[in-house]
Amino acid sequence: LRLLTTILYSNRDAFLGLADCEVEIETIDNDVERFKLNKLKPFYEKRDKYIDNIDDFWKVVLSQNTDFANYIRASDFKYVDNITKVVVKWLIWDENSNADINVRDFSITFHFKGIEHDFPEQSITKVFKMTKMQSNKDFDDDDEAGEDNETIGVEEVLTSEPVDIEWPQSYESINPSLIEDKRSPQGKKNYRQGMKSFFGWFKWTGKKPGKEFPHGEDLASLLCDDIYPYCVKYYTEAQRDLEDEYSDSEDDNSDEEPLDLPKPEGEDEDGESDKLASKKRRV
Amino acid sequence: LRLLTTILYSNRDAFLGLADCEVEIETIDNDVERFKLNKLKPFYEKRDKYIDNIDDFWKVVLSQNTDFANYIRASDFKYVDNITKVVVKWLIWDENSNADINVRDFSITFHFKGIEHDFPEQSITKVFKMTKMQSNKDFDDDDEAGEDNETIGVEEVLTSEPVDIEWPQSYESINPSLIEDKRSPQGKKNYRQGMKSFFGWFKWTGKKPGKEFPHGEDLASLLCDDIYPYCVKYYTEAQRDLEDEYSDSEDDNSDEEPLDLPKPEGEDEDGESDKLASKKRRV
Amino acid sequence: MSLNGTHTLDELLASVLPRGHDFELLHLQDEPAQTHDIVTPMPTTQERADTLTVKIQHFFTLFHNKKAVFALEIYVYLTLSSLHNTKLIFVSKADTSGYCDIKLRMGDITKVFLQYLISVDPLHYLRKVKPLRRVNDHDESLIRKGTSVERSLRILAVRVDLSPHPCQNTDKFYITRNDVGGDTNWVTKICLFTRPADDYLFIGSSKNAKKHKLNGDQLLKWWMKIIDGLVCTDFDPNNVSARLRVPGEDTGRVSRTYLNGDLTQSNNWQVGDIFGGTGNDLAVFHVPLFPDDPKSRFIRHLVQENRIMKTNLKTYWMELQERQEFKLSVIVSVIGVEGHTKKIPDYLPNDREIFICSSRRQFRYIRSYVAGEEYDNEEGTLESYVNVRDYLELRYSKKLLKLSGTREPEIRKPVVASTTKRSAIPVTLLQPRKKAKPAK
Repeated sequence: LRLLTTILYSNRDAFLGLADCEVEIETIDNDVERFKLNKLKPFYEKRDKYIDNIDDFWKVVLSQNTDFANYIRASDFKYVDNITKVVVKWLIWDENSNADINVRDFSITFHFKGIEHDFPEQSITKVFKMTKMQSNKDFDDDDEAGEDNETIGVEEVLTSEPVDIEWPQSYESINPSLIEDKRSPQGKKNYRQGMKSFFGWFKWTGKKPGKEFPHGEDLASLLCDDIYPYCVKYYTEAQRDLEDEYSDSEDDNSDEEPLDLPKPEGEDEDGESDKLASKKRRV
Repeated sequence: LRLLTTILYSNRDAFLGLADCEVEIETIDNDVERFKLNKLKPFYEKRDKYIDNIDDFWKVVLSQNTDFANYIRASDFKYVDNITKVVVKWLIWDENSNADINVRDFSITFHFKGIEHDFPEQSITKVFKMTKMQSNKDFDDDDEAGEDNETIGVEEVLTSEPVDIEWPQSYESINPSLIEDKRSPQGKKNYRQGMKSFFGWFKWTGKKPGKEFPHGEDLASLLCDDIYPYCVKYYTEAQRDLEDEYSDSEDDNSDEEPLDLPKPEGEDEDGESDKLASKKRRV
Repeated sequence: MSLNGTHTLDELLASVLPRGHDFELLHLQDEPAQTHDIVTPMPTTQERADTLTVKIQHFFTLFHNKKAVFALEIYVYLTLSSLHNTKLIFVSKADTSGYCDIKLRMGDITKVFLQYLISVDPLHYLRKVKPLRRVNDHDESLIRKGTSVERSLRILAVRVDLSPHPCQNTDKFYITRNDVGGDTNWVTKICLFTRPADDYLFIGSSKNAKKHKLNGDQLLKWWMKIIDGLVCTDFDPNNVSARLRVPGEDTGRVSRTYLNGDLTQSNNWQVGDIFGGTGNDLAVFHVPLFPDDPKSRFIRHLVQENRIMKTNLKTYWMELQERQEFKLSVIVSVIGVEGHTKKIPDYLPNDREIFICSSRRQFRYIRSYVAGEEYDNEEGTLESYVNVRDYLELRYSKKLLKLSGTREPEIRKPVVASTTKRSAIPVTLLQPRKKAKPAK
């Protein structure tokens, strides 16, 4: 009996120890992130100075990116094309900042050039912070799991504050701040169209799901984790000489591949190995 | 005319400057990787001591992992179940190592317990290194593109050296080193079966595509980038009380989720925003 | 009308759209691309080496009152070899949104699109074809898919100095054919797979109460009427085969139920399919590989299970019916036509009626404004219109094709058969919609 107790005790300590490890790895992750961002700060400053000297750089990058296009309406591109500069800054770079700033907090700044009679030149900065929020929904398997919850019901999510941006004149009818009649079908429709436009995203908070720009946090993450770091790659992809080679992104052509038929017995084994190769690539 | 010349000159320097940035970011990535691995070394040592005290830890992790199962034959699990310990070590941890060691070079060590009359207790270590290799194939669109090539034709890939491992007795007929008759259909078939088994993977080099264990580098990467770092997560997922909560991360349950039905006109606009939510998720 | 008397797309469509109503059309065509044989050839076949198979995707969306009401996706496959030249039209998906304010004859509209594609000259597609494998000539001055970012930037730096910008000659990277050699007498084939589902292109539209859905039997009959109509109007009756197969049903029953003359006017119908083979032949050499197609999926499944060289056609059809994809007792069918058309396909689409995309990516991008939208209420159908219209205007200064209906209203006679059910259109395949994962 004592032996059993010893083994169980040993197991128990092991589980507790691993639980401590889970906490420790988060600290390590944060330290690594901090180290990385501190290296990236001077790097991005230098890189962005070069980018400033390339005409239409951001127009090319944002118009080519299909992920980005998924978030906005086609008509928004008239204004997105007028973005001359995008800058992402991580809040820990700010020397004055609180030592408790989450390494994942950041701001995105857009510089727009103007369109006469339609849209003024302006620069807008929107800040995003990781915040602990009460989780309203039941915890269930369909959650995009992976958030580290202290207790079920609280999760750390990206939130933001609404920022003012001058809307284009051509969007007057769908500008939510200008719509007086929000009750009629047409009024509601216009309101929603406005909220779904790129300009509606600047109002996004992350605290009113269903009542504001959908997936606002995903658009923010796309810009901060993907487009801003890899913008040079995306720019060069769009410069490829053969238009149908523009993108590396996942063209799933598995439907179009010929079948790997097993070779009849007696021939070399390449066919067999290759045949198994297809097996490994199971979807 | 002079003004035009200034702008063009600036563009050219900008491109060259960005080209230098591409080189620099690789150095930064390596430094970050080095920093991270140096933090992880003591962490993994501590963690693995706890893991040693949990019975069947690796058996649970490896048998539950669907990605891993894709690489090996079902009969291999009899022996995989006997793995008592897996350790990944990055080569830069070795104080004696060359300063030029690639941060991505690593070794994987498996400790097997024995099966009487079938399989001996043994520990095997296999080393993997990033190596520059001439690319033989024609470059075409079906390539899994994305490798950064200095020039078309050379790429850095994972390679390894074959290591000796004692095969199970039950695998005698398919053990490639024991097969004398490699010409007959049966002989070839046995040879191929052996090469495709988990034990065949220990011979994998990455320099003989089509003639050795298929996708050997992917199995190595799976162990080093995914299974070893996240083994505790996989273990706990497998321990969930309800069997139907055993989830692979990529179970696409979108077919099973209830639909977000929009509310009819006159009620709040939650439904509408949710509706657009799906659009954002375009394939 | 075009020079040689063939109708343009807008003329064809207008003839089946009600007079007094205006419509707009999106017609996208993908970049023609070389692809693999439609049917896996037997390993010993010599023909392989000199066969060229080209695949082209067409996507049509019809708009009325600024709303998307009908969409159709079709693949055209051209097979060129020294022995024969074939043009195969594979109907992939057709769908209505259910939000049309007026009644439309969807069957006639579908038929007209097929007639249009039947008439298109294959040479239209062969002007510029993306090959399977591109020439790898190590031309270091070109920015290609495998060119590193760093290298691309250095190339761009060099190009800045060259003024004017040299045109990169990229012709050698494409296959072009100005003639098709061999037999210019094209064989035209039509294939489709019918299976009832809630929606195919207008995802969520099944929630729309106004949208009619057909069950398997009604769907089959709906398509049979269209295809039979095409056989009669467009094919040479002495040179056409029309085939219907209903997996799970025996020949006699299929014949009695669907080919008894009530549904079909042509005499060329038989039970079977146009890819030949008898029950004992290996299925793999007689089943085509189409995108998003359950028959093809099953073939690939058999490869994975290592049964592909052991499964004959008889077993294949039997097991196909039992696949999980199909609910029990749902009627699915395979319809095929093969023959010579009455008129040689020599129509060249004009710029107004077609937007030829320069890449698959561009094609999918625009297509997704329609197919990626949600249609569980009317807003999706409005959004898709606005996005398509704005995008084409902004990026390409192109407008949707405008048409006005010319068809006189008819007095509807009471009918017995269910084939004239109004405006419902489902079709073909259930494509489970994958949610793209959020970027990590």
